[in-house]
Amino acid sequence: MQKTIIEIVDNLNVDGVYKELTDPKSGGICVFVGTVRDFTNNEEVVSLEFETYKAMALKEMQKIVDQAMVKWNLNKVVMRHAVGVKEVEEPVVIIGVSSGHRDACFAACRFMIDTLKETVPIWKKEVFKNKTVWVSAHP
Amino acid sequence: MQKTIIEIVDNLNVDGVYKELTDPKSGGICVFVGTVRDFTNNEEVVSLEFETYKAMALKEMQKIVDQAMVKWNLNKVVMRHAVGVKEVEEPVVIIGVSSGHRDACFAACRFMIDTLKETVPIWKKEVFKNKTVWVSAHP
Amino acid sequence: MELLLFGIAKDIVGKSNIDLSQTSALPNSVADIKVYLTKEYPDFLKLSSFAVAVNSEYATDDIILKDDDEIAIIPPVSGG
Amino acid sequence: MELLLFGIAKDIVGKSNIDLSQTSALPNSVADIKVYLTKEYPDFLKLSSFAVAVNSEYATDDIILKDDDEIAIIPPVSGG
Repeated sequence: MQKTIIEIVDNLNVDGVYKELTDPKSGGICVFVGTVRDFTNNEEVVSLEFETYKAMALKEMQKIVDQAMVKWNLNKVVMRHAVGVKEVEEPVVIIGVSSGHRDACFAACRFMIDTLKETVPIWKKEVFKNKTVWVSAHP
Repeated sequence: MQKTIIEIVDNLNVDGVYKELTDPKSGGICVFVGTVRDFTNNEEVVSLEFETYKAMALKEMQKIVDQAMVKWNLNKVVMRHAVGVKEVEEPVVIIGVSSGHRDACFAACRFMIDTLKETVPIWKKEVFKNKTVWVSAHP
Repeated sequence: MELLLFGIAKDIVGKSNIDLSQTSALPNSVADIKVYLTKEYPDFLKLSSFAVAVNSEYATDDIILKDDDEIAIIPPVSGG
Repeated sequence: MELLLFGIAKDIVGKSNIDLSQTSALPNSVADIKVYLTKEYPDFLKLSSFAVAVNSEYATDDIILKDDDEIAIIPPVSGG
């Protein structure tokens, strides 16, 4: 089993991720799944639409994973983001980390989702009943 | 689907946990899985054996979950611990948290595993090739 | 009055429960239980600590015991 | 020299790429790209910010462009 998996996919399979992260040297596995929430600022969300500059996004994801692997001495990492239309309750991103002790997997998992949101060229459009909004585009 | 699941079981099914945690009000799901590591202090581990005072353990687990639900306003929680003999790479505990935003699910998940390790009457015996050790029993 | 034993406490005593009604003087409080155990089984003094639960709740030393209480010795826990 | 557009940048320009060789003066640097865009499409000035990537790496304003570079406009990202 490879140590790191970095992917942009149309559909996320969350259940398979645990198998990708088990490791005899690991005592802790931390998985974060970002999902589509039904309301944003009291407005009902119909769906989210994700698009990406894929070649660059994969490079930026790789940088984040490389940095975390070294900093926290991780055993395995999965970073997988979905693109396309996602409806309420559907998963859009999975960050999975497997490490010797739990401090490292919690800290690395949090670092990776926070940094992904800051640097990886993926864009999210919120679709409401009467309008669409590119998230974070405007001040 | 019930909001909280608290169980002590013989075998943990990790893959099913995501389904138990999805919620239309959730934007983040954080899952911690504790697994059996191959070495402790450079000694090869054959297996871990868990036993519990079940009636009391379930009460203490409930207290932790109740506290976290209120403090972080969580949508769903799963706390499930295994007992019996567990081999290297097998899961022994799952803490799953589903919340509106990721701050809450990370913080609550970490609080719950830390507190479980401090207060819930479950005992772990490390089985090495030539000896067994009740973890934390002696100074 | 029965005392439940778990983990290393079970190993120290050599069984999973003790019938306290067989002892010469019935313990009156949680503190008495601790005195009884460390006197009869000095290996309890070697533990990092141990707690007593009464009716499946952690109990402080001053708690007075009733005949039908479920009492348990809780050596240092190590779940997770 | 082609400019790739994503997210709101695509909406502002109305297409997913611009052929810069059709423009009157080819941009020389990343800074030139930003000047060109905000002049031709003033809605770029309303964005929180936007970055430019050259060959799929974030590029600073002083980077000089070559004819075969892949250039992309990166409006504020919002993955996760």
